[in-house]
Amino acid sequence: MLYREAGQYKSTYAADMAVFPLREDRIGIAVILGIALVAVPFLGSDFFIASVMIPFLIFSLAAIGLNILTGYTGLISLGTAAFMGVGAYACYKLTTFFPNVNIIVLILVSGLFSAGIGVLFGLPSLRIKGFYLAVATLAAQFFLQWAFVRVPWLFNYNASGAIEVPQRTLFDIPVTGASATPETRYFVCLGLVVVLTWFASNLVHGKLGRSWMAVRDMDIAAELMGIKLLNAKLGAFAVSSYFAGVAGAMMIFLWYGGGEAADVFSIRLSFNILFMVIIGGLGSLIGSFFGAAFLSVLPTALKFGLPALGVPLTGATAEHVTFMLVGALIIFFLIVEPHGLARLWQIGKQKLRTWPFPY
Amino acid sequence: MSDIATRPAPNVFANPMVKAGLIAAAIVAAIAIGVRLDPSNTLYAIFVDPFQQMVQAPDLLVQTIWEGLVSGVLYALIALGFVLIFKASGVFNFAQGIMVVFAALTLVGLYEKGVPAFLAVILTLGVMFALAVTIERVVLRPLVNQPDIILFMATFGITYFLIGFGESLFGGNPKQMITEQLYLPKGAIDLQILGGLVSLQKIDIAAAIIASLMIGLLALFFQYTRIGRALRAVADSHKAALSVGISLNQIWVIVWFTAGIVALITGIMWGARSDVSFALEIVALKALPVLILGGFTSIPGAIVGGLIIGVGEKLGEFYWGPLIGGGIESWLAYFIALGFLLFRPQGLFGDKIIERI
Amino acid sequence: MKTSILMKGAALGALLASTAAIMPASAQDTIYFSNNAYRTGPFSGSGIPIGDGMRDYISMINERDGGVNGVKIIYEECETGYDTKKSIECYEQVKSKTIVYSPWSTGATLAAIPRAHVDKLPILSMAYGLSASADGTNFPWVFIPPLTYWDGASVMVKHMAAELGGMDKLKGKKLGLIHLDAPFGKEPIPVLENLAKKYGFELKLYPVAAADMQNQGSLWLSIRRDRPDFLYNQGWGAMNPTAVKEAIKNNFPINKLVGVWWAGGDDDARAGGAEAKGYRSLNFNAAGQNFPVIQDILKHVVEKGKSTTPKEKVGENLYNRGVYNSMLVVEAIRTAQKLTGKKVITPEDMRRGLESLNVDEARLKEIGMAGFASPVKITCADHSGHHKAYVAEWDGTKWTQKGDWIEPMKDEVRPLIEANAKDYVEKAGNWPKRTEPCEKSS
Amino acid sequence: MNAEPINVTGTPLRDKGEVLLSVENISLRFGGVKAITDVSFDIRKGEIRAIIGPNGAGKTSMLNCINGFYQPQEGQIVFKGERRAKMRPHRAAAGGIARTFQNVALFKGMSTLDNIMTGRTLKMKKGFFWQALRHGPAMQEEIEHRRVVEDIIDFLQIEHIRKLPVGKLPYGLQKRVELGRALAMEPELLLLDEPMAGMNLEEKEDMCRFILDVNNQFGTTIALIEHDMGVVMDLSDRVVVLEYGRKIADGTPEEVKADQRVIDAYLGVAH
Repeated sequence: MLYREAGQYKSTYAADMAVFPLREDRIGIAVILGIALVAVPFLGSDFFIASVMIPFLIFSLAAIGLNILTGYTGLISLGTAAFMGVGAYACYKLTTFFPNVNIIVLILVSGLFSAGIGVLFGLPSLRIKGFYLAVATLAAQFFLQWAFVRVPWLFNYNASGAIEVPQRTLFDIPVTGASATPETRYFVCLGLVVVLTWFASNLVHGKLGRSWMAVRDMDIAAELMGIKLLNAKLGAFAVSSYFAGVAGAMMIFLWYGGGEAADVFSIRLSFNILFMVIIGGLGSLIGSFFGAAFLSVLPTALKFGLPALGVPLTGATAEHVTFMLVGALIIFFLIVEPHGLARLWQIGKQKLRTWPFPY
Repeated sequence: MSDIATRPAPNVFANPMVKAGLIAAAIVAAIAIGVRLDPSNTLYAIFVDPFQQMVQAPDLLVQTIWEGLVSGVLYALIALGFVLIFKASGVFNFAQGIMVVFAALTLVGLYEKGVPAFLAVILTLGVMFALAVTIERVVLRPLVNQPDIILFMATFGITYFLIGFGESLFGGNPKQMITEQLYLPKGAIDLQILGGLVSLQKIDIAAAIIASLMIGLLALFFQYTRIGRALRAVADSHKAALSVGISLNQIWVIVWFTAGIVALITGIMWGARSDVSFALEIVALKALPVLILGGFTSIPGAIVGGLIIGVGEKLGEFYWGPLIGGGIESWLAYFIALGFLLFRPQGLFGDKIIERI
Repeated sequence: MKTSILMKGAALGALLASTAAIMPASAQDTIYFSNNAYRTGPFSGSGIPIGDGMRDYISMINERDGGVNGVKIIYEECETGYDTKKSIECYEQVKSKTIVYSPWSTGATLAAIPRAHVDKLPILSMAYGLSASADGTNFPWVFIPPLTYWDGASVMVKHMAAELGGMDKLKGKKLGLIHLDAPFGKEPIPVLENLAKKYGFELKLYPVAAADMQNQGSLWLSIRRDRPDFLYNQGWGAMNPTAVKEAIKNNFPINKLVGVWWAGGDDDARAGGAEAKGYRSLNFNAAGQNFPVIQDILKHVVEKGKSTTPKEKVGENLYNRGVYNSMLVVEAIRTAQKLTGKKVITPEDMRRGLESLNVDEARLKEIGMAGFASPVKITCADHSGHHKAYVAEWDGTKWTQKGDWIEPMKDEVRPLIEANAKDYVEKAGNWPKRTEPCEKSS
Repeated sequence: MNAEPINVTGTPLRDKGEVLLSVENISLRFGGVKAITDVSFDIRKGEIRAIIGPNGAGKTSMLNCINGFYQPQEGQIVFKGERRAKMRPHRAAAGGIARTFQNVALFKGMSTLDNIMTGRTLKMKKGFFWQALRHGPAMQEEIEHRRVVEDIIDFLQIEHIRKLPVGKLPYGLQKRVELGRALAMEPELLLLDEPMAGMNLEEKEDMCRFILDVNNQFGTTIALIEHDMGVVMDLSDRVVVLEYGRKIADGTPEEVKADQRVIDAYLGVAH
């Protein structure tokens, strides 16, 4: 009885078209935002914020990006990590060229470069589909990874061959660099993720989103409806890569704080993000968050949580168990609910909506 | 799946864009090369010098092609595992790479635990069979009739599980393949030809022979046995196969087991060349461009595709790689496949598919 | 999303809060040392022996001596699988507890360096990591003894000259560098380029992509074509055994192939079988069991069943290197205790201890390591010491020392280190200025 | 009628003079297989034109040619006085040709509402950035089109399934949604490929009524393929008969019904 739509009449189309038409949902979102804004930074330990929440937010953003491509438009990509890398390197170059421009602006702009590269590597999608396209995106993955190592200009000819994140401030508070506190970095991540998720939600609920889904569900019919496949597919690649690029820049600048990016943006990461999207639910933004939580938080929780709970696991065994468990859970979820955690969530909500009178 | 589609009429609007993209990529590559070199020499270095080298040192050319063929055979073997499973169950088995590692690791691990080499081979086959049965029971059967992408994802799950499982059983450190114990030849045959030395490793020759034998056997198996015919029926249509009373579950176990055998042989051959370690899993990704070239359902396609990719990337790396600093082998195969795909989207041996609505 | 996130968050929060509570608190008489181990993943081949050596040495100190000056060391491993993301997680997890951070990968070191300068946690990256961090003035919290990759490259050139019969013989020769196509692999390039110019030899690069570590066919064809006189292998993981095998296959004289110290695993050489006899690798610790320290480990730890290390693996090259690494930690603790007069030291004290570390021949003998390693001395300005290395040769079953210990070309390396440290600090913007005073004794 | 409510009470328009579309000597081959051979006919403004023929006669291929999905090797199509050489489907759509499909080609993962909204794609002009904000002009536009779509939903009496994903709807309703999606494009020419296939009698009657209403009230020209001869004879103004890719008859239902070749074709007389 707590959660239902009875009695909530929508008198305008605008109200009916809202992303969260139910009052309870809106309250829920507000509560989540409240927790994210207040409870997490004030109650969470540094480790929780830096190693659980920040990665979770960044992976969520990357997963949203890939979900736009794979979940909404039906194009499989195994090159997400490379596009994230483009964002990270673009951001590094931008901070070098424009040391006085606000770092958040630069992070947002660096996504544009990634979008451009994404469109370039998205061109084959006009001719090929399905697994063939997935293999084509591997070309992007391996080529870009090679380029990150091989073009010293990208990492400013640093002897370390890696991105060395400089310190940048926002209102005199360090945001990047080592002296930025986890809380600051977390707030910046949270802000970016919330705003970009809002954009993503708007896009998928609008004309472009409908075109993407139409292409996914039946591209031929979509074309006959007047949807330009070229625009829809490349648009999806652009938006998706933009999100990936921003996530990549955030990963290096707000989480890793520098490092060997060619190793960070490896094929493994591409796979991981794809898993997040599938486990979370294809074609669901909320699912992207679920998937990211599942695959980025779960291993950390297993590794550090189990010993804390008294389960005797040495580092190596924990690692093996994590691999097996993640593998088994992927299969388990696919069997139980192939549409991902998001669908489970929906079913749960549906049950709640009719509770306690299901008929 | 084979949802790769072309229109009878050319895709006029897409084509110029694709071409523009290709041209743009080519220009980028040319600029990258040009920066590294004296601009006036760029064309020479790309179009003249490599061929001069080929003519001047034909022994190296022969050796390069041989190396390409050998790695091509190994790519083809991995691709073969993919094709078998794809043909019969429509599953794009991402776990084939890890199955190669897992099979080889089991073999070596058992041997290290004191099992005689050939008994270890037999036991490993047993393990692969058990794996096939388990996968069928635990993964495929509950997921029957799900969309392809779901099954594809499930094989990711298998991959992860096998990594953790294999490592916890045998440890993740690289191990040596027990080549001698399996009576695989060692050493090389050195041929003094073409004014130089061409050295053919016996193990590579053995790999080629074993691969051909296996492909021959598979062909016979598909052609002349009842199960083989059933497999082909399933490949053509699941429903048709069901309606003539073939048990899908049985078929799946058989193909996954066959793919397991192929994986073991691949693992032995790769292991003999370098080492048995989880790093092989990434080499296994090279089978994907091979599949693109050969088509997902064609065994001859996998072979020919493997050889083309193998030779192509070796020649590319050896003669053109140095122009841009080398190491291009990591992505060249994918670009070869991609370039090919743009002009023949259905692969070498695939049929043109007419889209209907 | 609401309940789920909330619950997850709450559960995790509880989990993580309890982690901190349950962890054995560094009580009065213990010192906590966490090591990033990589016993899993593609590089576990070297991670396992290194981890074993590190753990067993500390256990031995605890068992035999009852700790360092009576203070037991709690040794724990944080498993990374050689993955940078997990290494960073480990850093965040242990930073408030461990006295020194032991990153064990280039990526992890690079990510930790800026953090450590804020968190004031010393990093001990033994002969890996960021070469420029040997500059103690700019990197007061990072230590990279006994030598850097750049020193290693110069030792390689000296070795090549010795084999050829003098530095003047280098002219016109060809040195090939096989390297992992990643920052780690590319480390030696600047030094080798300088030296090539100076001594007139030619440098050829052979990059191996991480994905192609086991697929080096065309690279070795290029080597056959170019016919380099020597090969230096800055390799890692599965790349090393493959390189050894390929060298044999391609009839490259195996004793002209010299690996960096990380290419000197017993398994790396063993892969080549009998024909790998003669494969060489730079080294800064001795292999084998014929040292009092190793005998003590066998006696107090392994034979008492207090270790998972199989007896025959004790004394392998990488195992001994782990022992060496732990020795540095223990000696630094000892030094810090002496400097501060405290028994239980803090990371700050540990930094001072590392900075004043001076393990001379006499001390090596005392701890049963005479001939095991060359003396190590770290100073306020020089956080590496640029100590000697030697060339080890595989005799078919074990690593043996080939020739004398070789002094790196410090005069070549040091300016590069200082220039790069300066560059790093400048690019970082607002890099903390060193405020830590130098010890008077050092 | 751009963005205005549909003229539900409008008077029937049946101006049958002007040719809207003419097909001239079309031939289409797939490899060696001839799907259509030298077929010509025209469609006049406001009429209901049926294309009939036995299975494999090339009817669907004909529709595919008309809306640019297939490109015939020979012949041309003149639409609204304009010769169409190498048309792309989305251009045909922009020119005012909408269609439904033999096997329902709805977007299965989307709701009824979203499916019909896709029909408005071409009419929505607001750019990417407004869409990303989903406020102001983009929202107004969205609401405007929503209004049109709601009118169509009312017209087709599918209010109750508005928010349901179409993949789970019964076949008859799916066909109706598909018609709605085509109507949302406000086409000048509506191509219907077997709109009544697989329906029961009641559903067929409903569908007939919708087709006639569309033709009457909105003046939309309709070309349809249908197997049910009763429906064809009742609905259509003129009929074209194809067999083995060739035109064998063309005329009013009565004329066609009397044509010997048509009778032969349908009764399966050997050639």
